[in-house]
Amino acid sequence: MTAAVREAPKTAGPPPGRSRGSFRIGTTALVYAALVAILVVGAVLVAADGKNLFSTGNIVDMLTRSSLLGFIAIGQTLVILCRSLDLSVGYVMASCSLIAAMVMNGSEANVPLGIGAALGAAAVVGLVNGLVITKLKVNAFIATLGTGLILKGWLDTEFAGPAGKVTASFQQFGYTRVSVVPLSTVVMLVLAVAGVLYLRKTRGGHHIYAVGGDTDVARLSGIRTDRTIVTAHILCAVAAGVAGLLIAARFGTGSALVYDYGLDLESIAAVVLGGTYLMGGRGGIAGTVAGVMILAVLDTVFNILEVNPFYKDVLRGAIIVVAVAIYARRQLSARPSRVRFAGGAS
Amino acid sequence: MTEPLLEMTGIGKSFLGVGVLHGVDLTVREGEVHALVGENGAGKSTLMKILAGVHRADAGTVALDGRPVSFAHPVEAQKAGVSTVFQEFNLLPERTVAENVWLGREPRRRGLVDSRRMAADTAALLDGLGVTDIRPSTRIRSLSVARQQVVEIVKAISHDARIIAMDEPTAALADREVGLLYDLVARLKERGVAILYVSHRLKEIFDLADRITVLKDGRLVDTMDTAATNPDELVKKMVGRPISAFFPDPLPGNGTGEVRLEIAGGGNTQLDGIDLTVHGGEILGLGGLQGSGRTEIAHALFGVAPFTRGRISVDGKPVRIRSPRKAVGAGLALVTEDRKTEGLALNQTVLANARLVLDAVRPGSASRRAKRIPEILAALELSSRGTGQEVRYLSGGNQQKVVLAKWLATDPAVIVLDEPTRGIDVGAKQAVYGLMRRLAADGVAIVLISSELPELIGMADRVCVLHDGRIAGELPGGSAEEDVMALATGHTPAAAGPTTPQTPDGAAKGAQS
Amino acid sequence: STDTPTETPPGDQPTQTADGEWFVRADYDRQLAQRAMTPEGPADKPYLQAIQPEWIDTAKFKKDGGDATVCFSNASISNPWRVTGWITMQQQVEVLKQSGDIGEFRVSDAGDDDNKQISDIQAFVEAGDCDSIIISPSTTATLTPAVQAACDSGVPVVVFDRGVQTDCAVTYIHPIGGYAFGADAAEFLVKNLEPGKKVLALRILPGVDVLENRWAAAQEVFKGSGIEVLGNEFTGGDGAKIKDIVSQYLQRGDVDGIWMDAGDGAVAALEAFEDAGKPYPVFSGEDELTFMRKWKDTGIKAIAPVYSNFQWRTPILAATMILKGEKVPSEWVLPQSPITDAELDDYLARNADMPSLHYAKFGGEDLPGFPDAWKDR
Amino acid sequence: MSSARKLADAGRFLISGSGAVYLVLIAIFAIIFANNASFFEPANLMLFVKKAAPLLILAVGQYFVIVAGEFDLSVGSLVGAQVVLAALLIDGQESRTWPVILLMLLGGAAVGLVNGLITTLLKVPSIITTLGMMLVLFGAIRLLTGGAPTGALSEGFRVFGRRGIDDVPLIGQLPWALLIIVAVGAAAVLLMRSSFGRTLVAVGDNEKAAGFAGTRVWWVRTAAFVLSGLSATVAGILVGGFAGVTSQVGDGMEFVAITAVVLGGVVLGGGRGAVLAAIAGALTVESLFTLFTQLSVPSTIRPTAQGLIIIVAVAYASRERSRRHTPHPSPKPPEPNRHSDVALSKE
Ligand SMILES: Nc1ncnc2c1ncn2[C@@H]1O[C@H](COP(=O)(O)OP(=O)(O)OP(=O)(O)O)[C@@H](O)[C@H]1O
Ligand SMILES: Nc1ncnc2c1ncn2[C@@H]1O[C@H](COP(=O)(O)OP(=O)(O)OP(=O)(O)O)[C@@H](O)[C@H]1O
Ligand SMILES: O[C@@H]1[C@@H](O)[C@H](O)OC[C@H]1O
Ligand SMILES: [Mg+2]
Ligand SMILES: [Mg+2]
Repeated sequence: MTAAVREAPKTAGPPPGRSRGSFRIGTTALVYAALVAILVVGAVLVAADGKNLFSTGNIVDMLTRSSLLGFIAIGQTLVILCRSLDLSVGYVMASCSLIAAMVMNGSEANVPLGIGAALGAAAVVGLVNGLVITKLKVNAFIATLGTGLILKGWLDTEFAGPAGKVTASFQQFGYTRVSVVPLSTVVMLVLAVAGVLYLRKTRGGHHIYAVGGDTDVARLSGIRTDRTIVTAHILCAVAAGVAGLLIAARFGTGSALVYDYGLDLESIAAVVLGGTYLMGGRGGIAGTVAGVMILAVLDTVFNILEVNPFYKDVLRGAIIVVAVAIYARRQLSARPSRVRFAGGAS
Repeated sequence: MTEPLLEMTGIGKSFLGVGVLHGVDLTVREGEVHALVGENGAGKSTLMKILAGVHRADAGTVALDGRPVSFAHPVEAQKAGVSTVFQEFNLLPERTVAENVWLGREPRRRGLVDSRRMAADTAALLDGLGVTDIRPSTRIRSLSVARQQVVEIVKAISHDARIIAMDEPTAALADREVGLLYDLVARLKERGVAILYVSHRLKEIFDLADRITVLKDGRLVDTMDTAATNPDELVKKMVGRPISAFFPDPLPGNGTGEVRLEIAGGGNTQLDGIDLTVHGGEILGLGGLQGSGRTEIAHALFGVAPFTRGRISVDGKPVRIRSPRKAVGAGLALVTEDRKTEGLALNQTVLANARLVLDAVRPGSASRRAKRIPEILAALELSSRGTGQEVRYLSGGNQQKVVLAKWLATDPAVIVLDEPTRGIDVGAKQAVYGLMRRLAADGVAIVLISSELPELIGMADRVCVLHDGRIAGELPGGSAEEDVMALATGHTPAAAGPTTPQTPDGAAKGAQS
Repeated sequence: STDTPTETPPGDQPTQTADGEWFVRADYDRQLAQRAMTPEGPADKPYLQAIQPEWIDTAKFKKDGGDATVCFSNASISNPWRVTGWITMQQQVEVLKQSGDIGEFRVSDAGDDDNKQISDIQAFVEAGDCDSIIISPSTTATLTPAVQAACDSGVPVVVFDRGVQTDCAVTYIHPIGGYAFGADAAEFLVKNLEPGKKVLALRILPGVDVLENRWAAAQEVFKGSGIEVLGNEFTGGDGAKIKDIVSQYLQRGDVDGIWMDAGDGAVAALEAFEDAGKPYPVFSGEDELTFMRKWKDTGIKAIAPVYSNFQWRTPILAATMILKGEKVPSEWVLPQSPITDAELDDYLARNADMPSLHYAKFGGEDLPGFPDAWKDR
Repeated sequence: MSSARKLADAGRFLISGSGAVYLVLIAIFAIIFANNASFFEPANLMLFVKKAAPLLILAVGQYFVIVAGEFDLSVGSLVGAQVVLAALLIDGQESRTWPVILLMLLGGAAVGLVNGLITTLLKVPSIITTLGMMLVLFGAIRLLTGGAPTGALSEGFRVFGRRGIDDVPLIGQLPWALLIIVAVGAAAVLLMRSSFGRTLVAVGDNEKAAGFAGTRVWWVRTAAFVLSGLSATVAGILVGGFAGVTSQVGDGMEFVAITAVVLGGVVLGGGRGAVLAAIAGALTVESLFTLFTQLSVPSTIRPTAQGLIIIVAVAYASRERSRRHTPHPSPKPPEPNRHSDVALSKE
């Protein structure tokens, strides 16, 4: 109750139970601490099972699992930072895998075209999402759910199964490794770094934080808030498109059914696990990458320990909540920073 | 006499068909401080927002240097040299000072944001204004209200503004900190910058303004030289009727009944050794600088950040107040410092807000008790389109009346008013003062927290002054402002020299929270 | 380094014609013919029988000393059919552990996520200590590269249920197939309904090849039979959707027959008739018990096409045979025959204490765990 | 002429933002009618009610949570878990019907309580809390049943979703589902008029102000989640009754419910919207699904139509809303006019 009163109202302003210290560094550090903790615990459990979590195979496994979600979560971070969200990513991913595979249709010559077509299509969906949200003033949750459904109908109608065929060279994207690091992970990390730079070093990036922090302030400062949100959604969709390319590379073909993988909600979970504030304006991609890794590590550990698939769901759900609760705890305990007199009765 | 820099003529504006401005004329000259005054809802902010390009006027023209202009967006206005410090804060709490100042105009090198230069330029601006203790890399949310106000102004001048419009820049500041603003205004004048200054504080207006324009009900009443007028005349023009005595005299029955609120040795992380007693029918004033802990006392008393030491008793009964709910139960009421974030559910109706406490704490009898609300609102002379109107459409003063009604509906034994007249007009202030007297007459114990010394001294029977979380001393009502300031700044009354609010160093000290 | 499969999958997809239609005449004809053939193998062990087997030598995979590490990449256990089969498989494993043939049985479940299953398979290959890899692919085309990679690693690979587009696996185990399933159902309806009668098709979801084949075959059978197909609706197997859709068709006229591509939710469909006070339709479901019991109670005219659930035993047995160097069929086609009125009572008796959503032809009666393992799963 | 004015008012309300949902609803029913008048025969309507009932109930629960400024993504799995659990525990035995129903209600309340406490006391965003709960319930129930539902519901249990009072003049059968909706709907409306309802909305609008006014914000929000959990339970009882047990029961219902509530003009983020409108939203969604089957729209393309309609309807509503709050009504408000919303929302 008391805590509730301390909280800021959801209109503008700082988030509930914020600390007065510098947030982003703090939390990102915490997220990586959590990642390390989970790695350690996982390694111990795996060792107890007579196996090695850090065997080449398992490292490759962890990294591979992280890249697909990674692409989507990086994009999701951008939209969440400007107080939006995207539930259509799964459908975008599916569509792009199909478009890429069909345009390539097995011929090396068409690879660039295939990639371009897929990402172009993704950008268009992102544009539509952005415009529906900004111009038609439809809440992002509904808007992206809607565009997702629209794509689903198209996919179900047009593709009663996998379609198209990528080339041998393109499949490298899904299978090549630089020692233990899969190419897809390298690309994911490159995208992450690019994202971090975008947020830190470009006006567009700064404006994303402004719009997420307080749209009115941003607008009064001459920021084209609509354009910022639209851009974020385009980038998010394109990131999902890259995920679609990875799917195509892994499958050798495009598949509609991948929209059922639940990456929409999982990516949001990853972003929040990464310490980004759901109401926008605070957080970043560095944290998201850690959030993604946490989920990937869990996946691999569960796999090695052959945890019952249903038990997996229970654990994943519980761990996500607990982790986020821990961040929140920490933020609460961090206030008020100003202490004049030692507390406690006397 | 310099020729007008800004000329607004025949400005008209209506919202939803309701006229808010009617043919208002306003001229501002280079290097002058031009005060814009009027009651709540007179149209001051609207006029400023038209100048700033937030609203577009329905009628009339705006001319800069004789050239007609029409700003479609604040940024256009800024490019033309017109900057505005809006009534509401326009900073991003999660971003740094520099990022806020240059928001939307981040300097770039080879396409990328040049953080270093951003910081340097900000530092330069701060120096230029003699502000020494704000770092460009500080996050806004860790700054006190006063410093945030300074950042707002730095942001405004960073556009090389020729006109800076300030809408109630001191509303959130304690008198002590106003000095810092006075200083800024002086420096800007030197640079030949014209300042359009909206305030409800007559003292400031007469301290700062060269000329004063009075609005009433969206119409121009008069524009006059400050030298040629005086507070009484000004108030008369604003309110349209003479204000007999600004602070109403105590009513029969005011004064001291038996003790209703007693705090003994109250303390927590922000406060220590707080001893207070308030009698029925008495108004106890709490003075002090920004950050001195007045709001903390209110919060502690109300269970938001409870006392961890000491005892509280209401009407002789010891009470343990761990939450606002308990506080209300114990017969306390708190009119919070910040209407919008702590006082009102802006999307709800006047009635819904007015009965919120009843609904929250006395669900059983809420509907019955709520029947009194219309008459309470009437007594407060609320002007709204009925109790069904959403409160966010009301002007500041009227919103405050809704907050008051909400608490009066609970018949409190003790009512704590934290900055009750912040940003409301003389008319509304009078209403609030009158109300306080009537409540006192009914035997309610009142604690008044105010940063406006005249108000504090004029209304309180006793004034307790806080300094850094402790009670520095107590003074009788009607004491001299100097004595209060002395205690507030830590001097003893004896040693209290002429600490006038204006001194920058004093200001710096005063703002240390 | 790279994990890329040596040869990329063939573009043309056996189960799917170029234009994305799920009908390949040759496969269709073969499957329909196979229904009539008598399989080789022990009569009392359908899970060891094989239709038109082409026995291949597996000597090169021979591994002495038993205690083999068998790795199984499962698409999912996300529907009752797979849950039942999975239990049967585990029971079979127990037997072979007792006999010392299998030392460790390593499993990863992809939860219907093709990409995850590819990683799972890669992980097995990376681990390098699997003596044999069994794969139940989630989707035919998409899993092909991963299966290829598994084959390339040199361990014997066994694929079952849904197929892949490479024959690199030592053996591909499956019942006759989706065409047969769909045809059994459709033919029954055609036989029991005069021309002009109306049939409603209820389907789970689009894009799953085994299911698409079933529908493709049905269309082929209905074609020119004079049966009018009122429509085909995707229900996700959700009873509420099924009941609502059927009810609405009933509002607008009679429905004389129901065709389903999988039994899940058959009962809900029948209830729609009851609640609408309409006579029961001629019905084709699956050998799932709630349906079969309802069938018994109501005495409707029905058939239970079967997608032999006992196939889940075979891969384990096949894997051990291969590791013993015994011959196995390169494509192991298991028998698949629908349950008819005549056999209904028999199968209900045999599964008397089995729970709902259990599959009658699970073929585990002779396993030690029977009946408890299936009864309280 | 007062009746004429009433009519005009009704018209104005319908084209207003909050009326949009009713407009869509009427339109859909009109098309259904034109296409198949027999749909409006009492028996068929009653059947529609039975089908729609669960979502309507779910929408009521989701409304409480949304108007308080939160989300409940766990209701879909909760419905599923409840039905499957009921089958497991009842196992076809009539005598167990009522005890199990009681147990389900307790369970639903408990789930809501956990959601609420984690969200309010541990400060976990409700999207995450309830997403976690969704996963936990999904897995837990399958762990319990070994992957696929076992047991069976009793006839007595299924009565509520499937049967009704027979031989009622005119309509023939009066479904229990209908009575339950009416009861729940009425209760919800009264609740929203009560002090609790008012504080609930206030909390959604400005929790800080509500807190200063003495509201136990954590408790009010938690109560909203409990109500959501209970309504999911009732929804479960109705679905299970209507169609029996299948392993997919409840799948994706959470999104449909949220969509329905938003269609009803309830604002995500809290503080605005009426519970009746939320119910109307749910009715709209269900009638839309019916429309698709009636027009025999190919199953695969339905999501596309659904998506388009949702977006258009919500866009229309929000356009009308911002219109009523924007000083200068103009189809495409220029930049500055949107500021006046700014000025307002802050003033
Ligand atoms: N965006 C708006 N939409 C509708 N009415 C508005 C809007 N902005 C202001 N008003 C109304 O216009 C009138 C003038 O408001 P304004 O804020 O200009 O008064 P003010 O002089 O600044 O009052 P205060 O001293 O309280 O700030 C008030 O009645 C207010 O309710
Ligand atoms: N540096 C700080 N750290 C923690 N909380 C602070 C800080 N500065 C202000 N606050 C909080 O902000 C609110 C404003 O109160 P403040 O500190 O200004 O004391 P005050 O005497 O009430 O001053 P004023 O009444 O002029 O605002 C209080 O609730 C206080 O707890
Ligand atoms: O998993 C599939 C199952 O759902 C269906 O019923 O039969 C074929 C299987 O491949
Ligand atoms: Mg104003
Ligand atoms: Mg204060």
